[in-house]
Amino acid sequence: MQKITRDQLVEKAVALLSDGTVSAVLGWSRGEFDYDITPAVFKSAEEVKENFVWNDFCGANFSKYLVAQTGKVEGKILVFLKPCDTYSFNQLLTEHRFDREKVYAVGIPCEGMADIAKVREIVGDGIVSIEDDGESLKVSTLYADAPVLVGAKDVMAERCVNCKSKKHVAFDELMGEDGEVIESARFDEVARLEAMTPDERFLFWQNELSRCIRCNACRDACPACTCEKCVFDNPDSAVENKAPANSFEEKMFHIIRAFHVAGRCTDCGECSRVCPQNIPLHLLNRKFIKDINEFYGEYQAGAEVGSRAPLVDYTTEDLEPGEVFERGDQDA
Amino acid sequence: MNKNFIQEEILRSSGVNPKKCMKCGKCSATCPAYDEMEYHPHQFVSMVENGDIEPLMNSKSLYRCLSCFACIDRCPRSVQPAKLVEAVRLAVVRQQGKNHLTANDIPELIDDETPQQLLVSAFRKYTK
Amino acid sequence: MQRVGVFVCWCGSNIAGTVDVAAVAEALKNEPGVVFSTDYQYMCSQAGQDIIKNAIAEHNLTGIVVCSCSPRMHEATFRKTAAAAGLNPYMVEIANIREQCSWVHKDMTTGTEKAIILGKAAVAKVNLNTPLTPGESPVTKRALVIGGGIAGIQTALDIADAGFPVDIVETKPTIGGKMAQLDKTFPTLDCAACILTPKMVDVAQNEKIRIFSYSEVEEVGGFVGNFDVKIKKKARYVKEDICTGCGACVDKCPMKKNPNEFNLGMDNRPAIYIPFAQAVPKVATIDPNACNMLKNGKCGLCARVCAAGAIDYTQKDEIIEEKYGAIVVATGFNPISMEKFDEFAYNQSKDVITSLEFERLTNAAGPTAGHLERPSDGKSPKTIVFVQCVGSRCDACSEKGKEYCSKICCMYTAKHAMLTRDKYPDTDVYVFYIDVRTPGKNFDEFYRRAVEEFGVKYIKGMVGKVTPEGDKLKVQASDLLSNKQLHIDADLVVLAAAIEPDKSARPLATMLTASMDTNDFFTEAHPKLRPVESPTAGVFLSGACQGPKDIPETVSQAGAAASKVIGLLAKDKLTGNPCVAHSNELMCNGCSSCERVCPYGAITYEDKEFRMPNRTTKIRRVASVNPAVCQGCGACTVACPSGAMDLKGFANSQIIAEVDAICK
Amino acid sequence: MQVKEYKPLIVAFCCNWCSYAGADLAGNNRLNYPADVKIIRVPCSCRVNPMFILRAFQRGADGVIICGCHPGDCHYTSGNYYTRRRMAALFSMLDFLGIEKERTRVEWVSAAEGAKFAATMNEFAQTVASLGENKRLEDLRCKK
Amino acid sequence: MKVSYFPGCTLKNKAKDLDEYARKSAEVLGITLEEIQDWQCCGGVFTTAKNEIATKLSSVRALKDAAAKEQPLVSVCSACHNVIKQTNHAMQTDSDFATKVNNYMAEESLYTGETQVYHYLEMLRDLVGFDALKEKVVNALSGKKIAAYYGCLLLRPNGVMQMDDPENPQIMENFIRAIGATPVLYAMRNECCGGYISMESPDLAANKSNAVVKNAVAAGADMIITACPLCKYNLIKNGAEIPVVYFTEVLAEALGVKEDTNE
Repeated sequence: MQKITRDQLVEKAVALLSDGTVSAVLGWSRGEFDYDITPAVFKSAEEVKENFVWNDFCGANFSKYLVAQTGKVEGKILVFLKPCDTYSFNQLLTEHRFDREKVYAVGIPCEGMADIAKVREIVGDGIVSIEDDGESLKVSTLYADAPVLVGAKDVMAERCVNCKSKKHVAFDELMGEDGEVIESARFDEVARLEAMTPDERFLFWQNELSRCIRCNACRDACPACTCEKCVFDNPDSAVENKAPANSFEEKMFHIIRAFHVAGRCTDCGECSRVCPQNIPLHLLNRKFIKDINEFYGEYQAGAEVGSRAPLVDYTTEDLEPGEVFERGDQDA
Repeated sequence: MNKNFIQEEILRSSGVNPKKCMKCGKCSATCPAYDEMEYHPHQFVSMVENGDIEPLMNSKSLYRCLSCFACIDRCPRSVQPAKLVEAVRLAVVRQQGKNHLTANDIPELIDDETPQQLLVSAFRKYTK
Repeated sequence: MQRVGVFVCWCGSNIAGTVDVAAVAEALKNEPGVVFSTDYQYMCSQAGQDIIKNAIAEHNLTGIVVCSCSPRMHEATFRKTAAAAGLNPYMVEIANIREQCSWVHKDMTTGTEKAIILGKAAVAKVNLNTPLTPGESPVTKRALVIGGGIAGIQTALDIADAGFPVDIVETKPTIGGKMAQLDKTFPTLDCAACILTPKMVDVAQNEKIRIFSYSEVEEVGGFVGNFDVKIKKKARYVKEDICTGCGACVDKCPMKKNPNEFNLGMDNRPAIYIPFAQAVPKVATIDPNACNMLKNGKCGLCARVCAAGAIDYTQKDEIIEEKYGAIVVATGFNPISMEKFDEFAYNQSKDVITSLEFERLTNAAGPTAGHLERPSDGKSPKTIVFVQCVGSRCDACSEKGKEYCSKICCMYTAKHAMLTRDKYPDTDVYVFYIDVRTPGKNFDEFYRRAVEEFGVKYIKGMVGKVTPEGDKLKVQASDLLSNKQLHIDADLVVLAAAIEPDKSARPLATMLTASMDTNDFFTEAHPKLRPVESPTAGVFLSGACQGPKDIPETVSQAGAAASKVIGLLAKDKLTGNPCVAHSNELMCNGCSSCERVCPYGAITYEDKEFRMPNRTTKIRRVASVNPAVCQGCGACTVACPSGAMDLKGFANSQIIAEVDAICK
Repeated sequence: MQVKEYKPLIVAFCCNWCSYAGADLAGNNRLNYPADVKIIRVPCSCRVNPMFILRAFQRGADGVIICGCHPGDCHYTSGNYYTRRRMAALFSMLDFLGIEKERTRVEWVSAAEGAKFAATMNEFAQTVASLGENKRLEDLRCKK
Repeated sequence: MKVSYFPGCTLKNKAKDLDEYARKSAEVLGITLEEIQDWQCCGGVFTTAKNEIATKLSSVRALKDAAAKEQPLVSVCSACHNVIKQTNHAMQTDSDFATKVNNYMAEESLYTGETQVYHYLEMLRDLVGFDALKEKVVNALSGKKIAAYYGCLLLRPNGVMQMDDPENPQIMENFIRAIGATPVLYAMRNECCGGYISMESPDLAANKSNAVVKNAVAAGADMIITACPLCKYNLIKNGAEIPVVYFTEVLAEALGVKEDTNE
């Protein structure tokens, strides 16, 4: 269902490697399963030709990998950025997390990525292989006699259904056509929760967050969580906490994590994508984004390099913390 | 009609906040129709602010505003007095039978050169 | 593990009346680290302090908790006590069991329980205290004053008077500023030049003061006590030390028709010029945009007539680097442009002028030698209309003027009106006002004299339109009190233009990391209690750069700024507050979040090389806090997502220990 | 079995320059407020890390209040403006997670407002008491 | 290029020449004025009241028509331009008003102020360019001292009209320069001629118009140009001692198409 093909991307990567523009390529490679795509660094044209993967499961946002990889690679590194990735890319530049000169960014269009959980909901467990079949995915499972055809649109990840932008805000080169910022319905779910009673909300989150196993996947995939050392790993922080001991701990972890990325989170949705427990973590980030938009004016992290994140900014006319709820009461 | 109701209605339909006025009088200083008016632009502002609207509604001053918008542009406080005059005028002409000009009056008032624009404008300002 | 001593004060019955002090001392004995605990009637007394000192020695105490009155009362006392006994003063914590316990609670049980908890929190905190030493930094005993108007002049003179060297940087070829352009000063009507020029001469002759005229501040580095400043001395093509200011070159220069800035373009000056007779330094300057020699190498007349041989067409801009202990900003103000207010026909008629232009027109050294003449035809005006508040007090959305009151206009307009009536009694003088604001010593009396003795016609209302027609200015205005629209045929219209900070202030504020308000006035460290200090340590404010001000106010603020500078320069070393932020560079991401919230510009970044596994290294950008500049608010610690930034004396771990102790 | 009267535990973070001094003034004027309020001194309200607040709840606090200088009066010029934004966002998030919004508050108390300090604490303690024990954010391990 | 064109009632009757000159001149300048189909009266005066809806609908229809063609909307008459531009601004900025209008019109597509509204003078300045206009001039009006009379409606309220500095406008003066004549500056050029008050209070209108003409004459003008039929009427009716003509007339003259028009 992607408009751009693997062959085009491989051709581009090989060309840039061969003419010396870049000395490495950050791309997707096959993991254990067809839907289990893993980021990889390719150092040669041969590696690219052999192992580079591009399909509906290539959701990984590579911006974050630049922080580590730009320090490791001699010369430039090629990175393929989907529109949503470019926002993270800019945000990391704003925070001086990597050297722009060491990156050759190629913007690529994205038609939305698939969510394996949604595929499973339709075909069940035991997926053996998935083939892209144009508008649909052909899924073979251990338990079904014949492959099942699944509509690509039907299994599109939530973050892609509610895609906020098809526009690339950063790139050295663009493949395919650039899109526009989209008026998405991404805050609807937040609004739905806001409309609930506190008791209902508490139950909702208790149910969601209690599933957390503190695997830290959300943190490790998040392009805003690039700290050299996370406070939760730091014995001097007094909140060091490697694994949850009870229901409070993961709540604290997720609140603090969301707070730490508030104003910096580009809403790329990686946290929810990688969560093995399918916790809708992105809703916490979106709550902050929605609040910030409503309290302090529209702000999209990463839309511009160098913009000042709302929580490290202020005006003398800002609303009071108490007024936050008065607004809410009026709405209700 | 209730005095407060009219005041509110006028403030709402005009979108003007008379409290912003610092009583400098530049609106009246700039007004081309000043001498024809019983109540002047700055008085519209303060009288509406005070809810003293009845005299304004009965005054011919309503029909002397030329909609030249000079008071709007020159007001240092962005009060927009012309919008208040307009709102009070509408509050009057929207009442039954309160048209200030009727078609019957026209023939006497025009000449061969009168542009259509004049008739349209006058009707817009003087009638419902 | 610390060895903590706990000292519970009775404060007579102030504490002991509601808190069982012995029980508190007893309960705290069992807290971790506590090796000694006692109570006494008055801990702050000499005897009480001796108990502490002895206990430190006897029990080898490494930390002290005093349960007593507010730390705002006696924290300093007990720190000194500890220091006297050889303990680091920052190993002392106070549990406030008087103001926040015994005085607000009534019964003994409640009071005692709470006192114990507060004590526990203090013990938990002191267990994590580390000895802190205030940073010391040397002080460069030289001050920089930016701006050579009356504010800068007064500040420099006062600092020099205390024996410290001062440099003045002035962008114009001469010091003197706006005051040099004024005619008389309110409310005493003494002539501005008569009181200003002696001060200018004092500056020139003062051995402690150097003047960098025709110069600009290019770069500021460093911090309080240790600023490194680069000053660009623009080429004036005249050797300053040789020029005698005789003026022969000025007379001979053939390029005579250049607008004279000093007279606001109302007359002309040659390409080589001395702004005015009493200029300091009295040195000629060549305008490179007007000089034929500099533009196309033809002329050289001034060099030929200069007996001293001071002309140097090859002169280049020069960069001077100097160290300073303190910087005073005195960049002053300008009237705003009247471009957007053409209902007053400023751009259409030469006879519509600003008040500053009026000053020049009435100044004996001005373009008309002090005779009040219309700029258009030189006739003496018979009817003059003054318009107040042009561009002041505007609504924020009007996009035309300033929101604030410019403060000085009411008084100078009264002065202009009065002086005109005094000198030309047959002139009709109208002043259109919105409010007449005259708070100040002898100010309202002055304004009343203008009305009562001199017959100035004050009209409550505003001018709406000025129409130049023939040789008249038709003024259409409102008279609100008689409810009339007035039509006055005037000969001269004078606009009291709003004033705004000089355009150089904004880039300067960036260089100094000093904060500004939305109008580009410098912000003071505290609006009431620290009005002449910028929040940035070592940067002080003098004059209208901080807000609209008249001369008396400017001079008093200039003196105040000078005294603050003297207080700073008198120190050999600056002792900082040791409770400052510091960044753990191993954890710092270099993301700049902390820098953005720091009100003092105390945080800078550097690229540092770090060892990585397998003998590799990596260069990372990390924050470092200048302890001399940091004031210890802690805003950065919360902005820092990685927790690399922490605050000494109020560390994350210490506050969390208090929370834990309280919530146990 | 003895029924223990429920007393809410309230942690108040007070900035050193205004609110802590305001609390001292309340003391000087002998203005009563519940002993359940325990004050922690911080240099500025902007020193209060959301972690401190969550930690307090975790360890059993029933309410957390942050007091700072009035906006515009911050000793450090802008600290409380950051507090205002951070806490507006944080409290809204806690509410989003179903934590009763009445348990958290920011109040500006100047050094002259001893009476306001006492009144605020009385009122806040009462509000929190009416909500009952904090059950939604506590760490059960820490409860004895 | 093609633009949508809203002539307005007067241009079809008493001010036919204003219209004709405008069309001929535009042709020379490479601009096709496509008259809006079935346009209706602009409304004459913009009613500033937020709750006045019906009288603004015809403007919205014209705007919508241009939007459908993705063309800018150009008008010549100052009054039409003022009403259309203010209506468009209200559609852009007052969502309450826009919603009511859209509900009232009950059409499939919504309109929220997308159309770019130009006065003919703005079209000359921004779409043609005064330099390009200058090149097309065949009959430079050199030696003519022309006073531009803006009146009220082109410039005010400036927050909406955004044509030029409302107190010191230059657009007509630059236009005069472009056609080879000399502009005459005078302060009354942005003051009111009396407008529709000439219906009820001819004395006041005379008063206002005279002040304008007198000021222009004192400044040395030998001709006044205007974009407004009502201004022209008031100035002439009250005995202007110098000719008062539409700016399109001198434009057509300079471009050498004035005579064709009269045929």
